[in-house]
Amino acid sequence: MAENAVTPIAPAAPPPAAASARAAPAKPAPALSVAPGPHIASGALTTRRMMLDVILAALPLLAVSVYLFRQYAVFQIAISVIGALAAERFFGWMRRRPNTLGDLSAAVTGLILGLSLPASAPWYVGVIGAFAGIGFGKAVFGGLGQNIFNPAMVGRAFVMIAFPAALGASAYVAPTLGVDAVTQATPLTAFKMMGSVAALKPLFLGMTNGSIGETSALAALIGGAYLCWRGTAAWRIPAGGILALAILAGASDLTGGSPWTFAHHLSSGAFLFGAFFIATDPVSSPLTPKGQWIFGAGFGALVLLIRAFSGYPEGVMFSVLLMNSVAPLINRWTIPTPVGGPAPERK
Amino acid sequence: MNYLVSVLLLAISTALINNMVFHYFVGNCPFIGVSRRVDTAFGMGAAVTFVVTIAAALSWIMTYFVLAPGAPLTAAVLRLVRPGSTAVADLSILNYIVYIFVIAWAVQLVEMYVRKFFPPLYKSFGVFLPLITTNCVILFTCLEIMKHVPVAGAPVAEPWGLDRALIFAFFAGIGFLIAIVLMAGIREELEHCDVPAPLRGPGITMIIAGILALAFLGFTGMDTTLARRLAPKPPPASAETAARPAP
Amino acid sequence: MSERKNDGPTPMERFLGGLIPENPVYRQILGICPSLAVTNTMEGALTMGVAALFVLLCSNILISLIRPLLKPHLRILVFTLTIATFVTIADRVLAAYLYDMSKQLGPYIPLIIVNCVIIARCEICASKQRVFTAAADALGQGLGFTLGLMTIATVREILGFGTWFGKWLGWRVIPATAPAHWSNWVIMILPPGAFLTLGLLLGVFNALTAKKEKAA
Amino acid sequence: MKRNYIQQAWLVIVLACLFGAALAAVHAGLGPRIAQNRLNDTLSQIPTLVEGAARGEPLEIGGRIVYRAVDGEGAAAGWVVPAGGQGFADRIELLIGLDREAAQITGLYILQQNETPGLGNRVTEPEWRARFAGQSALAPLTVVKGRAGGAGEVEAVTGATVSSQSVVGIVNEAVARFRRERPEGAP
Amino acid sequence: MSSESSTVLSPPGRFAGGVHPPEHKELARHAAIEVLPPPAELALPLLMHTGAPCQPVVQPRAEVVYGALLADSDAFVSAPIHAPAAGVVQREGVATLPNARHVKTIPLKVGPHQMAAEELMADMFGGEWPEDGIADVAPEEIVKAVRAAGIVGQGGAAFPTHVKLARNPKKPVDTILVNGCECEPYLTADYRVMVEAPAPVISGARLAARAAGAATIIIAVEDNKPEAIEALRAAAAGDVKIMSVPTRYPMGGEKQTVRVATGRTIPTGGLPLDVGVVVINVETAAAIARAVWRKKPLTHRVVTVTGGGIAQPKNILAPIGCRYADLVAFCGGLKPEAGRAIAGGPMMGFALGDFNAPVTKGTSGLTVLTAEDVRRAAETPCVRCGRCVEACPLDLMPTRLALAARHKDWNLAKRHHLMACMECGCCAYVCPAAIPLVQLIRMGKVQMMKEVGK
Repeated sequence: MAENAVTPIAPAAPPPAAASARAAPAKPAPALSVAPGPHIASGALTTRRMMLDVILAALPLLAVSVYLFRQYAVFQIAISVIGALAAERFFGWMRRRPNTLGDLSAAVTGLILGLSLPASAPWYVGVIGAFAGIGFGKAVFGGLGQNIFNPAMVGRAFVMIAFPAALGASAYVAPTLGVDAVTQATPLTAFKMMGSVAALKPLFLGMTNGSIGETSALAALIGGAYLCWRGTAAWRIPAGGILALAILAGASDLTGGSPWTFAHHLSSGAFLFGAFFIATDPVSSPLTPKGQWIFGAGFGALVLLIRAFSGYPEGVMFSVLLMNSVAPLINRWTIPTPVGGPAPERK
Repeated sequence: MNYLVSVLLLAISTALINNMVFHYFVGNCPFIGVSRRVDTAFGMGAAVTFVVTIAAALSWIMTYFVLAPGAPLTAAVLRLVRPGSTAVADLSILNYIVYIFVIAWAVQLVEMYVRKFFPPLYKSFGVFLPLITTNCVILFTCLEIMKHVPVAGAPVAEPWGLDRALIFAFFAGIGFLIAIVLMAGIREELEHCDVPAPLRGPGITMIIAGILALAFLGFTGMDTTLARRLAPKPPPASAETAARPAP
Repeated sequence: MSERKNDGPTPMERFLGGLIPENPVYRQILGICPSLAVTNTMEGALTMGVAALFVLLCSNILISLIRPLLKPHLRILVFTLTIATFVTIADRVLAAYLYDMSKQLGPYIPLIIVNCVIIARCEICASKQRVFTAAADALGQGLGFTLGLMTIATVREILGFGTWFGKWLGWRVIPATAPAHWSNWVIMILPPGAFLTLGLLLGVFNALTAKKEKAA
Repeated sequence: MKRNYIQQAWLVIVLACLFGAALAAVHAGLGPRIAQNRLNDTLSQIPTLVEGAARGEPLEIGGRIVYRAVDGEGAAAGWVVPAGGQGFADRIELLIGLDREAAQITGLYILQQNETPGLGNRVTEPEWRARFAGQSALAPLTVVKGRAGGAGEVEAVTGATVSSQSVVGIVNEAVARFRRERPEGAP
Repeated sequence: MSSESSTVLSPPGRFAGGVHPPEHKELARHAAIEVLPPPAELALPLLMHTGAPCQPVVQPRAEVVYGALLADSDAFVSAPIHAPAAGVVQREGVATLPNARHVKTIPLKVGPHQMAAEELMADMFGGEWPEDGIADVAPEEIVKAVRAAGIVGQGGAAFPTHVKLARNPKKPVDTILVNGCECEPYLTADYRVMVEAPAPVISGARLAARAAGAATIIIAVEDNKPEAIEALRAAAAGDVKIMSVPTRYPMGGEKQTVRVATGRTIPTGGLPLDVGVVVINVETAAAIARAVWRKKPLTHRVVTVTGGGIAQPKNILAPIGCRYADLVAFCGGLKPEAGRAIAGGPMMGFALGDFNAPVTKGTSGLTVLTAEDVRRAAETPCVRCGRCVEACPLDLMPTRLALAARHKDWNLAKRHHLMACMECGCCAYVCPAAIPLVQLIRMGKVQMMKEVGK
C-alpha cells in the first residue's frame, strides 16, 4: 500500500517511534501511543494536591497554636511530623516498598496527630503516637488508601490510653507558657469536673487551653471552609456533624439541660477541628453522598454522647474511630441504585 | 420508670462498655473464624444472642433452685431424705459441669425448636447453632450470672433476679453481635487490601479488634454518669431500692 | 491397636510438635480468650498455662485409657464431662492455695472447659492413641500453650508495668528510677494492648516460620 | 430398648459417679480452706481500718454482713462496713472503717476495682485513702478538685474525678445506711 | 424557510454527575464542511452497524455506479451498504475497525468520473426540503425508504434506524428526540450539520415522527452551541421544539438526553423505546430526509478531523469506506507533537494503532491529541475520595466496580451493579489517583459475562 505516498507524515505501520524516526531522520514522525479511553484526564486534582490542601488548610490552626503555645507547639508538631515520616519510611522499608513520602499522606497524618496532642506532652508521646498511628493505623492494612481507621486518631488513641497522665485532663496545665488562659484545665474538662462554664468568645477565638490545634473554632472554620471549597473534604461530613450536634444539644438546651449550650458544644474542644480535618479523611469515611451524611451525623451525635455521658471530657477521637469502624457497613448499606434501576438479571 | 432506666443502664454497660469481645475477650474463636462476611457474621451473632438468653435463664434457674448453697429444691430433697437435718446443702462445686450441659442442651433444644417451627430462621442461622456449644460467650455469661444469683446464706453484692439475668444475657449477645458484624464489615473491605502476608487472617483481625477496643473505651463511664443523671433526686430513696433484699 | 494405625508421629514428635510447629496459640489460633485475658502479668499467664496443662494432661490420659470403651456418638459427652470435672478441680485447688491468682483469673479458669485446644486434642489424639503418646501430646500442647501465653505476657508486663514476674519475683526490667523519658504503657494492661500485642506477635511468628520454611 | 440404653451409657454413668466422688472429695478437702481464704480477704484488713482492732466478727444487719472490730480482749473497737457500687469502669468494692459510735471514718480499703490504670485506679493508693480517715461520718462527704480538702471534703485524684466521686458516693451511702440500721446503743 | 419560528425550550429534567472537560471545539467549529474527493480506493466494511452483517450482492470486477447496492442482508436488524462512488468492485478484503474488530470489506477501486464536490454538497444538504406533504407519506413508506437507504444511527452506536422507527403496538412512541448535544470535546460534525443544514434535519425529524407515530418532536442542543440553536430555531416551525440543554458530558448519551429533555428515566438495560421515546442523531435525521425525499442512500457522512496534532482541523464530508489516512492527508497531515489518534472523541473514542481503518457510518470524528494532552500522572492508590461517585451520571460507585473488576470479585461487582455502567469515562477523567477506572470496568464487564454469564 502506498500509504506514505498519500500521507507522508502519518506513520505507515503501528508506530514504533524509533523505527519511524530512522525512516525519516530529518523530520521525525510523531510517535503515537495506544491506550483505552478516556484519553484526557482532568488533572485538576491529584492525591498529592489533596494532601497539600490539608496542610494549607491547617495554616490558620498552626498560627493560633504558635501564638498560644509558642515553641511548645512548634516542637510537638515537628516531633509528630518527623515521627510520622520516619514511621512511613520504616514500614515501607520493612515491606520493601518504594518511598511513599512524596505523596505527603504521612506528613498530613503527623500534622493532624501533632495538632491533636497537648503542648505539654513529653517528646516520646509524639513519636510513639506517630509510629502506632502509621503502623497500626495504616501499614498493617497495606498503606495509603487501604486503611480502615484514621491513622492520626489511631496514634492519638494509642498514646492517650497508654499515657493517660501525659494526655489526661491535668496534663494541659503548662505553667511555663506565656498566655494566661492556657495555664488552666481545658474548658471541657473544667466543665466536666467542676461545672464551670467558659465564656463563648474566647472559646470561639481559641484563647483557651486544649490540644495544640483544637482551641480555635474560628481557625478550624476558616481552614475547613477552604477544604470544602477545594473539594478535598466532603462537605457533607462536617455539615452532618454540625447539624447533629447542634440539634441534639439544642434539644437538650430547650428541655432545660445544662449551662453548656449547643454553642459551647460547637465551639469548644476539638469538635470543629475534628469535623473538618479528621472525620473528612477520605480513606476512612464513606464514599456515597448518603453515607457521608450518615457518617457526619453519627460523628456529631457520638461526640455529644461521649461528652455528656462518658468519663472522658472530649469525644472527637473516639467518635471518629467508632464511625470509621462503621464506615464499611455504611458503604455497604448506601450503595445507590443506578439511574434506571438495577441491571436486570441475565438468564 | 426506674426499672426501665436500670434496664437501659445494664444494656449500655453490657453491650457497649463491657463488650464481651472487646472487654472480656470472650467469643474470640467465632469472632476470628466467622467474621469474613457480613451476613454470616450477623447469623452467628443472632444465633449466639438467641442461645445465650435461653442458656442464661436455664442456668439461673438451676443455680437458684438447685446448685447454690441452701437452694430450696436441694434443701427440700435433703429434708425428704434426712428429716431434721440442719446441714446446708452446697452443690456449687457442680456449677461448671451443670452449666456446660445446660448450654449443650439449650443448643439442642433451640436447634430442634427453630428447625421445626421457624424454618426460615433456621435457614439463616441454623448452621451456626452446633458451633455455639463451645462459644465462650455463653459459658462466660452463665458464670457472670452465677456471681449474682441471690443466695440465702451469704448476701451477694448485687443480686440479680431472673429478669436481670435475662436482660444481661440478651445484651451480652447483642454486644457480641455488634462486635462481629463491625468486624465482618471491615474484613470485607479488607479483602482486596494489600495486608502484609504474615498478618493476613487472624493477625490483622486481632489488630483491628485492638483498635476497636480502643474506640469502645470511649463509652467508659457512660453507665455511671447516666445513672447519676437519671437517678431520682433524693439519694436515700435510691439507696433503699438498691438495698432491696434478695428475692 | 495395630502398629499401622499408630503410624503417626512418635510421642517425642508429638511433644515437640506442640511447642512450636503446632503451637496452639500462634499456629492453631485456639484458646485466644485466655491468651488475651490473663496475659497482662507473667503470673497470670503461667498460672493459666499450668492449669490448662493440668486439665489437658489429665483428660488426655483418662480419655486414652478408656478409648476402647468409647461409643462414637457419646464421645463428645464424655470429653465434656471429663474436662469440666478436671477444670472444677483445678479451679478449687487454685482457690485454696493461690487465692490471689484465683481472684485475678476469675471466670477464665472455668472457661478452660470451652477452650478449643483441649477438646481438639481429646478428639484428634487422645481418643486414638496410646496413653504414653497421648500424655506426650498433652504435655507438648500444654507447654506450647503456656509458652504462647508467656510470650504475650512478657511483652505486656514489661511495657505495661516495667517488670517481669513482678508480683512473685519482683524483677524490674525497666529500673524504677527510670529516666524521665519513660512511663509505663497503660494501654498494654488494657484490652486494646492485648489485642494489638497478640496481632503483632502472630505476624512476627508467621514471618519467622515463613522465613524458615523458605530457607528449608 | 432399655437394656440397650444402659449398655450404651454405662460408661457415662460410671464416669459420672467417679467424677462425682472426686469432686465431693475435693469439696470436702478444700472447701473450708477456700471459705477461710475468702473471709481473710476481708478480715485481714480490719486492723488497718480501725485503730486498736485485732480481728473482726461478722454480723448480719438488714440482710448485709458488717464486721464488728474487736481488740485482743474482745472489746469493741469499731465497725468495718463492706460496701460497693458502680465506679468509672466497673464495680468498686470497698471496706469502710468506723469508730465505735459510727461517728467518724477511721479508714478505707478498696477490695476490688477495675478503674483506668494510671488514673482511676489511683484511688487504691494509701495517700488518697488516707484523706478519708478522721472525717466525720455524720454528714455526707463532698469531692473537691484542685485544692486540698477541708473538713468534710475529699480532694479528687488528679484526672480521675469520676472515680473519686464514685468512691465518695459509695462511702456516703453505706455510712448513712449503717447509721440508720445499726443496732441502737451497740456496741 | 419557515413561516413561524419556534421558541427555545428549557429542559424539564436534569441528570446528576457528569463532567465538563475543556471543549476545544474552537479548533474546528468554524471550519465549513468540505468534501473529500474519493480516494483511489475505498474499503466498505460489511458490518458497520449493530446487528447482522451484510452479504455482498455484487461480484468482484463488477462495475458499479454511485449509490449502487453493494451488500445487503435478510435480517431485520441490519442495513444495506451502497457505493459512495462509481468504480470497480475488488476481491473481498479484511479490515480492522478502531474497536479492534476484524470485518470483511468490499474494496472498491474508484473510477475516474465522479460527482463534483458542489453537486454532492447540494445533494446532501442543499435545495428545498418539503415542509408540507409529510402527512401524505405512509409511515411504512418512510420505514421502507430508511431501510433501503441503509441508514443507521450516526451518533456512534450505529443501530439500524428503520428498526427504531417501525411502529410497535406494544410500545407506542410519543416523542422523537433529535440528539444534537455532541458532548464529546473537540468534535463539531453535528454542530456543522445543524448550522449549515438545519432544514434537512428538521424535515428528517418530522418524517421520523410520522413514521414512529410520535406527536412531539424535540431537538436537544447543548447551550454551548448558540449558533446551532439559532439556526434550528429559525428553520423550525411550531411543531418542532428546540431545547437548549446544559453543556455537560455525557449529555449526548441516550439515557442522559432523554432524562433531561423529557424527564423520563430509561430503565437499566432498556431502550428509549421503553419510555416512549425514539432518539436519533441530527445527521441521521438529515439522512432520513434525503432518503425519503431524494431516494438517496447513506454513502457519505460528516467527520470532524481535529485536535492539537492535526495541521488543519476540518469538518469533512467523507465517503464511507475511505481510510483515516485519507482524512489525515486531506487535513495537511500530522504535526510532530501528535501523540495519539482517536477514532471519535477523546472521552469514548478508540485509540488508533495506524490509519488504515476505514471510516464507517458511525464514525463521527478523528481526534489527534498531542503527547502533552494524553500525558497522565502515574497511578497511585485509591484514597476513596468519592470523586468518581460524584461524577458518575448513573449513580454508580466506579471505584468499587474497578476494585471488583481488578480482583475478579463478581459478588462485589454485582452488588455495585457493574452491568449498569455505560462506560462514559467520567470517573477515569476525574480520578485524582489516575486510576484507569472505566478501562477496568470495561474489562470487568467482559470477563464477568464470560465467567458468570453462562
